[in-house]
Amino acid sequence: MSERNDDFITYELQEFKLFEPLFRWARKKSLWIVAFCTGCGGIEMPPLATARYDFERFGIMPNPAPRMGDLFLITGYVTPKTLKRIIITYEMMQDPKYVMIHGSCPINGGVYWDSYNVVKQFDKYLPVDVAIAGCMPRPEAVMDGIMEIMRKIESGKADGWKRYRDNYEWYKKNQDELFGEGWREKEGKRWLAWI
Amino acid sequence: MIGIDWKIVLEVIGMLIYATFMGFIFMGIERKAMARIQRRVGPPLYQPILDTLKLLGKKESVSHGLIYDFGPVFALGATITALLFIPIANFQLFSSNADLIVVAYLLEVPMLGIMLGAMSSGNPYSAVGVQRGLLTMVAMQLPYGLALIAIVQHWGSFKLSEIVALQSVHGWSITVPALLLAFIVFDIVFQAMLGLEPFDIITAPAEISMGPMLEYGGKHAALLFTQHAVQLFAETAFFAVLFLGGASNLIELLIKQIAVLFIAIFVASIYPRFTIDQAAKFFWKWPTIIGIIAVLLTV
Amino acid sequence: MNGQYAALIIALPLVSAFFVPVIKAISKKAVMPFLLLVTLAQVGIAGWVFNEVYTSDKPIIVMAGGWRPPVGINLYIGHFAALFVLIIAVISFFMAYFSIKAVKVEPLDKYAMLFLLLMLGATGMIATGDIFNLFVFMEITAITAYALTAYNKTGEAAEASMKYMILGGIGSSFFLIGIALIYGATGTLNMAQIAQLAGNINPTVAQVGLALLIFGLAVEAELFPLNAWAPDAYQAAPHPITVMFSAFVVKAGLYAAARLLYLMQAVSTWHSVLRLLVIMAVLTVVVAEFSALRQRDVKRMIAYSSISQVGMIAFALALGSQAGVDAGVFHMVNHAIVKALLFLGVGYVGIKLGGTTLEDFEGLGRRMPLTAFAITVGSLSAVGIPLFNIFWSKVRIMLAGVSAGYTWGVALILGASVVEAVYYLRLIHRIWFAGGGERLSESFALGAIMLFLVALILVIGFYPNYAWSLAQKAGADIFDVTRYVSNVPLMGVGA
Amino acid sequence: MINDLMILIFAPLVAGILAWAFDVRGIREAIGFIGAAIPVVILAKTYQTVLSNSINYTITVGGFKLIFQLTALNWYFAAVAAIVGIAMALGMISTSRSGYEWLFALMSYTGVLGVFLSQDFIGFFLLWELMTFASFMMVLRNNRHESLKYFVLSVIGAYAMMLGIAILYAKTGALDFATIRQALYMDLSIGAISKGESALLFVLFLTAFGVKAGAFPLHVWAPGAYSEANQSYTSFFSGALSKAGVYGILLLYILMGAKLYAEFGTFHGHLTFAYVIAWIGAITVVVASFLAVLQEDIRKLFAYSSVGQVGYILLAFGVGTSLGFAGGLFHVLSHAVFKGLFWLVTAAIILQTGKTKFKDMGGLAEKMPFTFAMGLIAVLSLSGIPPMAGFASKWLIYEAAIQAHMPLVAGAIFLGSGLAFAYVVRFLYAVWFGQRPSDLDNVKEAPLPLLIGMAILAIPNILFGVAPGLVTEYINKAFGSEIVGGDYFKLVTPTGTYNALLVTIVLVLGLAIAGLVFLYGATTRKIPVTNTYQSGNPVIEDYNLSIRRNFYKPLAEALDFWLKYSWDRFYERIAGIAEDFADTLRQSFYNGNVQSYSWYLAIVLLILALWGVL
Amino acid sequence: MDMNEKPKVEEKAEEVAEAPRLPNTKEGRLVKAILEKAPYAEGSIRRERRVEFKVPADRIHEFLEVASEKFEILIQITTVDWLKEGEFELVYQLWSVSESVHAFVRTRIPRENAEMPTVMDIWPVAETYEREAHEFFGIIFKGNPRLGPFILEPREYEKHPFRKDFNMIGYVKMIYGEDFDRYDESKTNYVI
Repeated sequence: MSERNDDFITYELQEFKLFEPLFRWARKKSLWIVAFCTGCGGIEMPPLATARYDFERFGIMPNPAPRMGDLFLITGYVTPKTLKRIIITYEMMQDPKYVMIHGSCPINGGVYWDSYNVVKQFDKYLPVDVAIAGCMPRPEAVMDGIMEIMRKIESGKADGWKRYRDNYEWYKKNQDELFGEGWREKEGKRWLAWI
Repeated sequence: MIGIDWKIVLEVIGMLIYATFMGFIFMGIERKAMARIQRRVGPPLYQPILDTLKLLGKKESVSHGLIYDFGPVFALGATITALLFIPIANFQLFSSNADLIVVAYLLEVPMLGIMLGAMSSGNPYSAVGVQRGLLTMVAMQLPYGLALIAIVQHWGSFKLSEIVALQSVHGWSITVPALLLAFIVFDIVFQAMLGLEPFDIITAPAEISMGPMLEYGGKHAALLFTQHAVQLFAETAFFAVLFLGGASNLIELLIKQIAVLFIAIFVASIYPRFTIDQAAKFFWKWPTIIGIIAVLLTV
Repeated sequence: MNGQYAALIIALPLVSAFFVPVIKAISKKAVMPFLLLVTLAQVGIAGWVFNEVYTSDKPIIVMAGGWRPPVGINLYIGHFAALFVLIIAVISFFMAYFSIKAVKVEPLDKYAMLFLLLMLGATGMIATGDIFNLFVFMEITAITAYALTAYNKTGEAAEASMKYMILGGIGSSFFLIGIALIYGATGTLNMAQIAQLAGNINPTVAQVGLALLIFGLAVEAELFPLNAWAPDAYQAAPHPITVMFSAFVVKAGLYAAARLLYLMQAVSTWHSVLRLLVIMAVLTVVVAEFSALRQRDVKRMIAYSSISQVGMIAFALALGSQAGVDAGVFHMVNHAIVKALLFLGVGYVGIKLGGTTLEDFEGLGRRMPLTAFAITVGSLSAVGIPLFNIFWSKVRIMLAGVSAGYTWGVALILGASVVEAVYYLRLIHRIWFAGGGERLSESFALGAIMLFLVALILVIGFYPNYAWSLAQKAGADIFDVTRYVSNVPLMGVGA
Repeated sequence: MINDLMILIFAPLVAGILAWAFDVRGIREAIGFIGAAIPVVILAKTYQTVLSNSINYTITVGGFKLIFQLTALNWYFAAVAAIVGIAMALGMISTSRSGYEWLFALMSYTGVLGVFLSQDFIGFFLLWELMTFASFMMVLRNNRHESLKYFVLSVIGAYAMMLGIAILYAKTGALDFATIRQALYMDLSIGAISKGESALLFVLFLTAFGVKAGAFPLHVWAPGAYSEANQSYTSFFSGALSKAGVYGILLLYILMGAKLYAEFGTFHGHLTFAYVIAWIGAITVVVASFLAVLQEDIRKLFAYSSVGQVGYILLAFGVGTSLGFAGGLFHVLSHAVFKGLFWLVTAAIILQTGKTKFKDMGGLAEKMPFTFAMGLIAVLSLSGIPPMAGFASKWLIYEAAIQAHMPLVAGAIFLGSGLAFAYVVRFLYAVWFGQRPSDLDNVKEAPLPLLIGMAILAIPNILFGVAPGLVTEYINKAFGSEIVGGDYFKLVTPTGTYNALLVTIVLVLGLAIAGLVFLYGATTRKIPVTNTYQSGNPVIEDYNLSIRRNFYKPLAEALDFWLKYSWDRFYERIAGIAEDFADTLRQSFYNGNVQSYSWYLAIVLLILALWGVL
Repeated sequence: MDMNEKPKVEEKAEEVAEAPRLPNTKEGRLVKAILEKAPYAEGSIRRERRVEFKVPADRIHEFLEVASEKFEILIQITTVDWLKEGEFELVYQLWSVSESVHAFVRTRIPRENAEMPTVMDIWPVAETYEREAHEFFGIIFKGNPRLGPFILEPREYEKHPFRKDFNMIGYVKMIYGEDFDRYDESKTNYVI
């Protein structure tokens, strides 16, 4: 299964010459969050949607489908089991996609620095655009992070997805090193008994 | 063959652009009103246009096969057709060539387009979404039909333009008591057609993550959003034409459409979601009984 | 003058029946071929008589000993009699050949003698013009029938023939009392003269006399309460004899009843007797059909079906209208052919596979295709499927029935024939689509007979005009009593 | 003596017998096809003459005068049967296994043509029985129970008709339609037929035609019979044979219409007897559609669906107005065409995959593209999507029903068409889309003759969809009065218009616009079915990604109150009771001891004696 | 998973004295009733609605059957790894719906190839807890059909990571390699 998955790398992207500035403005003003809350930060996101902070003002809408979403929030410690799901969902998202990690755990393992079950450095496996420090940053910090993402999109620097495509081998090597070769097939078979 | 007279072609193109734009604005109003009810600031009115542009601007596009692409295209095409057969304000467009039943059926057809695409995506969540969408449509068919029959029997004609003319002479349909009942029934059915709150089991975000539209991304989702916009405009116009006596000019039609929209929004922001068999049982209980009464009164 | 040769149809079987012991003395094996020869001759004579009657369109009157009626006994071979004598002869010829194959039980000469006497009795009942002579021939038929039923020497056969004997005996004795009453009232035994004098007999005597006559013949003609002996007799008798029973023995009884019924038209309470007969006929059809529904033995099932079809003929004849009688006669002809084919087929299967239960018929289509095809065509036509012969007569009967005002009767008969369709088609499914087996060899001659009967069915089915015209003439012969009376040269004694 | 009509009617039968005789694979297909093609040729030849006057042909058989007549009306029905017949023949070329099937398929073809053309009751009854028997033999081969259920019900219907014919014969003394019609018309004044008798006649004929058309209480045989027979024959079975029942109802109107009107008057402005037929049709539509939605077997689904669609035609005739007849006749054509197409598609699927249950099918769209395209056309037509023939006829029926102030009946049609939409999409999903089971990977496209058959049935779907005027103009000629106005592409009724061509053009334009928007975006990349979002779980080939079993479970739960009652079980119980009664009757009467037999004789003598005295 | 993993060591000594004079509260009566039926066990009342029992390892199954009449629900099977005493301490936490009392039933089993009879026959839910205990501590429950791999990654099968003697740091260094070495402070003297 894993080798078939690489064709999204070889597929050449669509370059909109004429409407690029318009699309960039639209991408900035309408970020859809893929509702994939890992770790303890998931509970931090709903306050953003409430009346006090209301990220919908900026056109941000939580959207459960990865195909439509473009902002991927990693909101807490990432275990290898969850990382597999994150990688698969990330690859399903369509291209100008951005990753934002909350809290210190994805950055450097944080509190679980010595645990066998927590990924120490998220950035090795998936490209990260914005990282927000703090052991679960407050909503204001998250809003600031979102502002940061918007500024990066505006200036064109939010190129996490480009980095993932360019050096996909490196990322793939790290992933296979952690999970072992052809881990998608093995994982699928493992859960077959449960379905 | 009808000679291509340029007046109609211009009118059609103008109407399409106007309808799409106003459709997006209606979706914006819908989201803004819901936000304001929850005391939130809410997105700008043109937010749906932004969303659609963003989706259209995606650099990558994925497809599960020919029918997966054909689904949204067919849905948008059918909705545009339905729109062009409704007499909008003073523009006659093609409404002289088709009557109530044809338009009612054309408004049903986009459902098939979406279902076609969703089914061919091979995702169980979208299959459950398709199943619920169809059951809702089946459930609402009887009251929907009864409401339409009540109108036709009262005004005695199927042609929409004729109904509008009669209403302008004898006053709006809702002034007639029997048709008021039909208005209520049609309003409940309208809620299900748009997939708003009490009956949004089709795209139940929490349960099956966007239902049928789960596998749609990039330009396919953009197509579906434009289809939803045009459908919103077409259905509100249809509602206005049937019950609120159509409009002589666009602004009057716009006011009526927004009034209808607000009824739907207020109902949507209050009610929790029906499960699918509750929805079916509900539709076959109260709306059908009211519909039968309305129909018997007008015969 | 040549009319006198017609008497041969009675004389030939009688004489040859008594020659059988002589032939046996010469050589045991010659008995059956002799039987075959006699029946062949009978067919020739009957064919000549049929041709004679239908071309000259006048009945042949044969006076016994030159005495003119009402003193002498006369044979009245009208259109009906000519037709049916030919049918009896042909079927007896076929059965004679079938007996060579089917009957293995030892005293073959006894069998041959009884066979000929049975044929004689039936022919006589149909041809006679004198009621006492009718009684004599009826007795001959009945007694040979009792004997032949018991011929297989099994316990079941003995019990069946005992039942047949008791019921037959009671029936024929009351028939004799009837004749006595009629003879006492009219002073004559000749049917034509009775028809003339029927008007002025004292009504109650005529009524009771007619009723007893019909009752006697009804036992022979298997009407509802009286046909309890029939299913056992059909099943127990050897296969060729069952064919003869259902093909013409029962029909002779029916014909006699119809003839007497229509002779006594002038009797005042005639219509009430008719209504009673109609009720009994409808009940026969319904009860027989329902009893056949869950039969395990195919031969008994077809026996029940034959009883119900005979009931339908009785219903038609008892309607009291020309259309009814024509339909009844047409159905008689069709039924004779179809039941002959069916019983022949089932009998042949019984011999080849040693039993006629439903299990034996499993996958017959592969084992004995020709017989299976014959049985399928037979049962399809018995059900009344269009392109076969019984369809036309059934339609005629229904139309006549309703025109005569018996709508409820027709409705019941139609309901019963739905039941008939069910069990026949179950049989067909079992034959063709269930089970299998290797192919057995089938005798060529029997196959030819079966194919001839199948061809006959299909011809009448596809183009029934000729058969219908025959039936109409025969029907007129029974119904039109005035013409019957005018044909018989009475001496005018004691008018 | 040999004239067109005789060839038209008996050619298929002769061909059938020949095909059964020469039971060699190549020859019998050719003979069978020729047999099915002859009627089409003759009908095409006689089209011109039929419009002006009628062709007659009479033969006397067994004392009955059988009259066959080809007028504009029964030319229409015969043409519908011919189209479906030729498609069936093509289908049978690839799916039939023995001469047996050719014989009885063509025999039923003769039966149907004869029924449509005959002008007297005996010919009508003879060919009706022949048709029933032939179709029964087709089903008997595969399943005894279903075929017996079918045969018993249709024989009860046929014998009810026989009783009706006999009563009419007794009352009017005639058998051919013209004189009966005349006699019944004059009978209005004389009153020879009482109210009770005409009610009895109406009920008898209604049962007879109701069984064949599969009306509500008598529809029980349809699912079993349609699914057990050879599938390409079922396209003819449900396409043309059910039309015989509907033609009968039309006949009822022609013969006894005036009499029934005089006897039963009107109810709320509709003819009472017509109102009864309309409601039977409406109930059939709703019940059959609900049952069709809940089916698990592809054949059963289409069986119930065709019962429902014939319910539409009954309903249209029940409306009683001339527009109702026009709608009904149009729906006869469109139903025959799209239902025939559906059955041929099913035949192709079953032939290639060998599966009949929805749960083992799926993802066949890539493997059988042409069959899928034909299936899609049939789906669009059945669910009544505007550019298709199905919509035009359904639109006419709506107009008629609502115009004749039958609101609840029109409501039933709405519900019926919604349900039709649901079960048709269920078929699409379960068979064509979704994940393909591993054992269906080497499925090939259907054989050529079957494909041609499907194409033949698909063309009229589109042709009469875009230009419904062709059919309505012919129907106007058949009825002689201008019922549905408008030219070839536009239907105009007193209260509504439907311009089919314009709708098609605008739909194409809309698709073009949407296509433009679609092409503007990034070029699409095809991905396998396992690349779907299962909340991040890795999906491998042997996950079951599609819901093919009980797709409409919630609807079944919502309806469980109604699903408890089934007419099928009710009839089975009656059959059981009848059989037990028969057995007890036999035991009680033929109980084998001579004493009771002689008692019976004594009883009869007693009756005779009493009779004498009374 | 292991909520109250470390009971206070010092509290164990004085418990024996308190056994005879149980207060006449609801919990007291409950413990007295169970102790009569199971003399080999010792029961005490920690506080209102909290009761404790200590049961020798071999009689645990019998005791639990006795306790199951009163205590209908098995909430959790917790394992404590006393490395120094070389023993596992299994704590069966029961909840009585009728009296709404929470009971802790403690047993001690030796650490090497620890064996325990399964309690699935009393409470079927025990299967999950026993699998978890087996996966993380390596205790073999006789009679539990599905003891195999449960929720850990394939890499950690049969490694029983929660045992005190499991070399966590070495294992993590082996998996995450260089990005784990980014920290320099030594691990020995940290106190959580």
